[in-house]
Amino acid sequence: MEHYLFLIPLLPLVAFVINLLLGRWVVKHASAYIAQVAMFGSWVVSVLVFFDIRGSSDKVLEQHLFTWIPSGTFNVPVTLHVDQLASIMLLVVTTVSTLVFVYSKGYMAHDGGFYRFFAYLPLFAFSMLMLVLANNLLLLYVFWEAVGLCSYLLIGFWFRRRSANEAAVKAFVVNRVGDVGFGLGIMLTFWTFGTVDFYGPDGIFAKAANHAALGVSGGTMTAIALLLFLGACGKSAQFPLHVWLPDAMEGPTPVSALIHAATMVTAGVYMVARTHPIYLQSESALVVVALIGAFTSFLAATIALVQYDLKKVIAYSTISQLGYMVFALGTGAWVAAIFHLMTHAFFKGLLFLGAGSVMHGMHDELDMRKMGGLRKFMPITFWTFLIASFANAGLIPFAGFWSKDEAIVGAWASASSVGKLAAVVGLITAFLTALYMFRCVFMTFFKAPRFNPEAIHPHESGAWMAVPLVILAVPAALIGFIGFPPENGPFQHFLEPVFEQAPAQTTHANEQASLYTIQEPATTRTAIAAAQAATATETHETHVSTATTVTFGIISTIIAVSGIFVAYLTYITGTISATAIGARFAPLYQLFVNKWYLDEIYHNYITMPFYNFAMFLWRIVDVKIIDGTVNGVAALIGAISQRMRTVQTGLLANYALGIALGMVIIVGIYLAGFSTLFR
Amino acid sequence: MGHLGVEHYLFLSAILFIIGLMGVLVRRNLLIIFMCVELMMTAVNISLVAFGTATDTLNGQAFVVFTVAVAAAEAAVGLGIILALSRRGKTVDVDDMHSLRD
Amino acid sequence: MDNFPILSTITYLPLLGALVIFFMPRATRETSRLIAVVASLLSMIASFVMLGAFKHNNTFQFTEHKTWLKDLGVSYFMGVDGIAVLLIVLTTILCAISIIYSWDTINVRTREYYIAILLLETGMLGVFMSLDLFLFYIFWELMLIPMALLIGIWGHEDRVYAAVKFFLYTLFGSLLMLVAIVALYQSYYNQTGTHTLNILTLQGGHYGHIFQVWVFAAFFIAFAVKIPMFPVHTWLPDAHVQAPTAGSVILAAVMLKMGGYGMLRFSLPLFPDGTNYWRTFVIVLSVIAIIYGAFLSLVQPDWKKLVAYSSVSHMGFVTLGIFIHNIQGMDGSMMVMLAHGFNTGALFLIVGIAYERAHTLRINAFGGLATPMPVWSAFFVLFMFASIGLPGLSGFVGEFLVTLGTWHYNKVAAIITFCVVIIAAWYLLWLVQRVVFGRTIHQLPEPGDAALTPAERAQLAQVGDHGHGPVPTLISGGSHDAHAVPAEGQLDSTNWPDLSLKELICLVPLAILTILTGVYPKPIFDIADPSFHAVLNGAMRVIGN
Amino acid sequence: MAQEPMWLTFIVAFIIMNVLLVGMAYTTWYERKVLAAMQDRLGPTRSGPHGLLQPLADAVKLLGKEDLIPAGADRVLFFFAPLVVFVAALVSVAVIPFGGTVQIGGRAVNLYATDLNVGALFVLAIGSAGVYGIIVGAWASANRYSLLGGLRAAAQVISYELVLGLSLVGIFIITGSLSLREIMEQQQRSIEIGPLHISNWFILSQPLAFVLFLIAAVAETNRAPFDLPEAETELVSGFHTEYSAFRFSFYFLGEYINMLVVSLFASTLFLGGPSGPGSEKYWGLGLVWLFIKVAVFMFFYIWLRATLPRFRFDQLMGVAWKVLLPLALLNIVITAFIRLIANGQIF
Amino acid sequence: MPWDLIFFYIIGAISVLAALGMVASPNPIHSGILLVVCFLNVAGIFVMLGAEFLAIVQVIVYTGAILVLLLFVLMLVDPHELPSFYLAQPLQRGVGVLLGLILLLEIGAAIVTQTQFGPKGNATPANIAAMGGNVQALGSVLQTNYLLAFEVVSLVLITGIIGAIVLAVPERLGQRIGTLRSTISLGHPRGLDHPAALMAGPRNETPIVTKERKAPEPAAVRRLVMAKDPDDFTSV
Repeated sequence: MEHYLFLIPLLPLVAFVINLLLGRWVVKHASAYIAQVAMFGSWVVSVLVFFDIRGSSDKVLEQHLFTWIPSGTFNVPVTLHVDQLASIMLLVVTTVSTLVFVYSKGYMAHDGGFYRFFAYLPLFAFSMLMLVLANNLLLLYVFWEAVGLCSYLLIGFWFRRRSANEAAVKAFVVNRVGDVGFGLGIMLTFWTFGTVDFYGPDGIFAKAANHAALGVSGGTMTAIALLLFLGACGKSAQFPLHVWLPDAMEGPTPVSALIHAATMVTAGVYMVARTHPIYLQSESALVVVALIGAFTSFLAATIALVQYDLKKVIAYSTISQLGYMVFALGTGAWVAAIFHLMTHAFFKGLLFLGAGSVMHGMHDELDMRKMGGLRKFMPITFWTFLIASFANAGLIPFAGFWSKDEAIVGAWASASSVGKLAAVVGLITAFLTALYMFRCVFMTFFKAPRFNPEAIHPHESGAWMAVPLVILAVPAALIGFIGFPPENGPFQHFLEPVFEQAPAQTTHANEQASLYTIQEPATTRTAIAAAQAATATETHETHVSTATTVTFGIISTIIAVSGIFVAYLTYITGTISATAIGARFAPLYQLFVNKWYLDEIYHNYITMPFYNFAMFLWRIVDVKIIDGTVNGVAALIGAISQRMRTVQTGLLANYALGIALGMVIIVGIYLAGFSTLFR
Repeated sequence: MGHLGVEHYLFLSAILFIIGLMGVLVRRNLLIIFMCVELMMTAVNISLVAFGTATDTLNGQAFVVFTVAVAAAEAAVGLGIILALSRRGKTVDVDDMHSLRD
Repeated sequence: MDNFPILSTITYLPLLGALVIFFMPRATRETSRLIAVVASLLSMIASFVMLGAFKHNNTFQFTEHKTWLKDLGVSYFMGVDGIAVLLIVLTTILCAISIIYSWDTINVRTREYYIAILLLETGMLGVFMSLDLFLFYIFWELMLIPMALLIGIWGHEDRVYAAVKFFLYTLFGSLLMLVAIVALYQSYYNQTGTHTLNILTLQGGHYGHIFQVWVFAAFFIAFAVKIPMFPVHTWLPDAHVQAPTAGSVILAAVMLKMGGYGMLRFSLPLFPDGTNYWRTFVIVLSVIAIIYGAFLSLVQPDWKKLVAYSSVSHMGFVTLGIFIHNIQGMDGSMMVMLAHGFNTGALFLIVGIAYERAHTLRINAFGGLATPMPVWSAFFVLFMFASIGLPGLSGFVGEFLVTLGTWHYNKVAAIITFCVVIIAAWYLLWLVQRVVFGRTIHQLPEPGDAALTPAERAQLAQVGDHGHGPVPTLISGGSHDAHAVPAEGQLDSTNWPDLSLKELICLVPLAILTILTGVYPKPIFDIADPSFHAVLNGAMRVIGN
Repeated sequence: MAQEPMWLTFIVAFIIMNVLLVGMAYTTWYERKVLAAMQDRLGPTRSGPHGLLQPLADAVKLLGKEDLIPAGADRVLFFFAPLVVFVAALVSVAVIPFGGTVQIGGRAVNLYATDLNVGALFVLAIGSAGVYGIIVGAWASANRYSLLGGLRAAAQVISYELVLGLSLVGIFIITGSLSLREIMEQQQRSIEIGPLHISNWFILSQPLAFVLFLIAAVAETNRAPFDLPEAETELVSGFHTEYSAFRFSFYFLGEYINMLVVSLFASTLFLGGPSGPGSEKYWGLGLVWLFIKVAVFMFFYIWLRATLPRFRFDQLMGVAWKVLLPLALLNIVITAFIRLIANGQIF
Repeated sequence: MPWDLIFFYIIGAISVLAALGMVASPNPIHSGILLVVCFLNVAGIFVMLGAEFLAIVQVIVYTGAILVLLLFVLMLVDPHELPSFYLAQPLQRGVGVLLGLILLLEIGAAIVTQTQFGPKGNATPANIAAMGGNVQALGSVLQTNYLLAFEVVSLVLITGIIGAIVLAVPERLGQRIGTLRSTISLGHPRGLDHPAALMAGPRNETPIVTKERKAPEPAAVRRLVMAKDPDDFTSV
């Protein structure tokens, strides 16, 4: 299978090139099909690769394409490397992409820059796939930024909107801040380990493992880990660098669905997961990661609670869920994080697509206060949105419950000091998530419509949009079971080889039936059901006793249900008045509405100082000091020569006098200096 | 009384030279100035010849031949200029001649 | 084939073209530009042939050695190594493109214009090829005059000030260099008794520490002015703003590399002690230059000035790379030089194209050019991302390598240098936002736009929902007459033509090169690496074939 | 050139001076006689036989006349000017050799006052110094006509002095020395051309120089065709218009002495001075020959005065600068070439 | 009795007094003549120094030619044009005198301090006499060591002549001589006595018509006697 690896990224790239160059004149509307076909092809190859890898426990596929930078010892090859983690990511990315491509065909049907959209999307897919396939840190970095480029292009798609473009610039610059951290991390790794390759005997991971032997101090390891994490924060919108994600909603909804929910934002999590051997070497790094993750999830949840813009709510919920994944990573629950990543990709994608179809129906109206009672108008959207909300809230049968619960359990039971704290925060955030998700559901789909029916006629979206919704609903509901029973489900076993040194998981399960839901033909769905049924009972000791998992399961269900109930009380029955609570906790409410004043802080304390310093540099240093001196010297010379002119009086006598004076002086000098007069 | 050494000649030439110089500085009549210049030239000639004979070489005298030639040429041109100046109606007073300045 | 004087052909083809035009007093615009294009294209092709025939080792190849002034020890000694080959190819390509670009943009004194550009090309090529200090200095001065003329005659408003400033700055530097050359010449003579200015033999002499420090300083100032480095850079923005498009393309793309090349060819090999002595000073200056250039580009209201200051920042990377003294730094500096050549050259072409239509360089005079000129905007975005240093395009490789090298030398400098990349992204993206994206005068504000100003909201309301209302009066004071250049507002760019064929011919090769060097820079490394290794460990260079 | 005691030189000099004064007096007589003869009249006859005492009579008249000084005149300069002319004329005779060194009364006596090795130039120098007498005299008499006469004299003398000097260069090239005694001796030697034994006078080898010298000499002494400075018709009597009696006599004497000196100078240079057949043996015969030559020259002066009309001033200047000077230079070049060929330096 | 010393003091005193007289005398002619006296004495000094040729040259060239010319010009300039004797800028002149005195003292000091001379040459009086006197010796030195200088000096003299012609001779006079068709014109005002006879001025100059000629000159402009049209004075 190694030889066909290059096909995965190549197909979207080809689609991008065709659509970009020929899109405007030749291809026009056909560009959608080209993109979709390419994506589907890439999905098929990914599935084949998955099955190939699933075949043997620690099978790794690698394909070297060409050498990129052969500069002395810094040799960067372009090689594709697929292991279990990568194959899962491939599957997630390609699946969601294909669905979003289909959805976008409907959504962007009558938009001016149609071909341009379907050029940028495959470019994004290509970069994301290459990012996942990269076998060394620098290549990862290259496509890390390429993905940032695509998000810039797609956010700023409707370039006539000033806000869209500002959001795009903001996204790119904030990402760039993260990337700088990432870049510096790469440099540090290179100079400490002498190479940027992950795998292989002299790869980073091998050397990291026995870094003490190599004389590399713990501090350096922490520094590398933290720098890389800074990059992850930038990309996965964690606390300091999360400000760009809410603004990214300016872009078209499919973009938000694909990029800002499923794939790009998870790149950070993937990167941390991929480089976990480095993180394992430094406890403090892991603590930081966990704390950031926890805090971000709580922060985002609070803000999401008070948002009225449908897409903004979902965006903040993404940040919150990403927070979960990050603190799962931070506490060593690698597999839980990836599991949550996968489940989140599906139900969050569904949420966004749902929001997209709502927008479509409501003539691009997003303010929930102007919606209501859309249940009757768009049943499919409603039901799929409801399933996704349940999943997001983490209700028992749905995917969200399993992964989120496992993350919390993993955090609770982990050896890391902040594990317990993270778990508690996780639970609180779970409650808030349930609350705001169902606030959003109740406000949009229930109660009486708050828009005037003549102007806006909400209608169910077309087939192109509805079908992907339904398809996505299935994994959103059922994907959780591949991680059942918690801790040693088929999913965990599949990922074991990647994280085998992981302290948390020491079990060694035998192969089990496949565990993936495969879209499209119903037959595949039945295969999944069969797989679940045949959960092998194997003996493996897990440090987490089934008792704790069961208790946590019960706790989180209770929390989820109570969250939904509270939302029901406030928005359906009106027993709790949201405005009253807002009024009582006014300062807190204002804090949340203004997004914890972070945007203002950044603007006033980072952007403006730089801008003013630049203005100072230009106005004062460049114009006044440097140019000033240059022109000053010229003026000075002019002035001096003007004064010298007056010496020429024109009178012959003066000149004669001058000559005589000269004679006197010369003879004087001779006498004083050279003659024997004074000696 | 001491015999006639080279210093005597040098003193004489120095005195004549200074007189010539003072003439140039003091007098305002261009012609007188011209004469004073000639006097200064001769004073220099004396010292040249004096040094020549003191060192028993003829270089001094050869040099004087050339200075005399130059003085003659200078006199010709100088007088020409003075004539041209005075023909333009101006006086020969040195102080009025500053038209070149502005 | 090996003894065919390929180097002289490349150098003197443009000169031949210039002479042909010169000896056709009644040459019309068409004939002279045709000759110029043919001459520069031939020279380019010859340089490609040379590139092909270049063997990847650290020797000087295609050398031509004829004694010129025997008793002065001056010889007509030309040769190229890895570094020079690349820069020569860059020069010929850029010159060809700029000559093609001035196909229809220059229509006053065209004959002299083409003669000046061809002379300039010969001067630059000569600088890269000459291995004899005397010859080097002649070419170094030769290229100065046509450039000053280009700025001085065909420039914009106060071009004379810019030309004079440019001329004086560079002349000041080169005079110091002349003194240094003479000092070197004399000290070598004192040591070995032979008069020579041939670089390879000069490298053999061993010069005292103090001597090296001072002579290095003199050479350094000449190159620093040319690069330009921080304190002596103020001529660059003026020169660029006033220069005609072709002139500023060549100035930016090639002439700024002279300084870097000079350091690699003369300062490092000849004065190792001098280099060590001044290393920290130069590195500090380069880092300042990088930061300073980036910050200043952030606030420039004038488009060309913005790009000029950004090249100050990029060239800071070059000097940083050179003086880091490890292979990554050196390779990085060469990559930055090439990348900067393509990107900034292209950016100036793009600015020139915009100037042809708008006749002003004020950034806020533009806006929403994506609508009337989509292809132009696409190229502009591409080159903007290249010069930001987006991986996959040429800018990134160089900058990353230089920073990587700097990290090895001093962590703080590396961090600062790499952080400047954020500011670079900021000002360039902001530039693109103000110029390309956004709306033209006659376009309606988008209803969904969250950042609408109250005026725009009022106008939107007045237009009403159906969105096809009467064309609104101009909001921001733009005037209908495209040619009248209002001091303030945005120009009416609705009927600005998109890229013409000529402009495409100029931009497409640069785009291809940028992408190529970004994606697959290996050949460049293969060519340049051996020479850099030689420069690094001060190996005695020997003549190849 | 024996070093003789000082007093002997004084005696010889005194004798020469007196001979000169007497000679001058009788030149006036000689001139009036010859002039008259040329104009077919008798000339002075009443004062002594054939008017021989006429000069004495003139002298008495001049001394007797009233000696007046013009009102605006510059008294000091007016007094000194004629003296300068007279003294200058006399002094230049010092270098003219009247013969070699002869034994008189057992003592070697050289028949010349002194022998400067710049003799010839000395005569020229004194001639040019003499000009001052005229100029200052003209200026001092505060009369416009005399001033113009003086200026003309100055211009004339300067121009012709140049020609005079250059024409002699030919001789200096041949003799190689400037001292007149040397030149005289070189002309004693006789050269045999075939049967003839002619003494090697320079007039034979330098004919062009001789002609130029004569013309310049006439102009130098303001005589005959070149007597513009005291052109009677235009300027009354030129620079010495205001001079009367005694002071006028100095000018008058000066002029005639100049004529004598110039003719002596010419005969020494070109006609070998006191040389003539038989002069080697008897120095007296040499003097006689010299006297005859001078007489011939004097006759030539007078003859000129009698026949040629006066030059116009610009013609006078034109002739000097545009005709005589080039010829003199030509002569120098030719003699120099001949001298080089003679020395064998060229072929 | 050291005759040479006595002679030296006499001649020296005369020349110094003459020089002082020349500088101090109000009447330029007197100063001219005093200068002649001074130069003659200097010639005497030259003779005492053994340089007979130079003495003669001094007499012929300086007194014979230059000073004659000078007196020539002095006489041409009407006396009443001469500037008043008394000094225009006393301060400046005062400083001049002071400087002169200081210089005199300095040079005196310099002479007294007896700087050493260069190497003795070989032109001792004995050799000179052997060569036949100062003139021959000087002649030989001039023609050998200083031949180049000799030639160059001739050039200087030629330029002097041309300079004098160009400056002093007004065109009009040139024409009247009839031989000289055109002279180097420095743009001097060109008088025109009768339009027919005289050819037009240099190509680009418009001939001055007779009307102009008769224009009465403003009284303030005082003119040089000689430079005027000689026809006013001589009837020839």
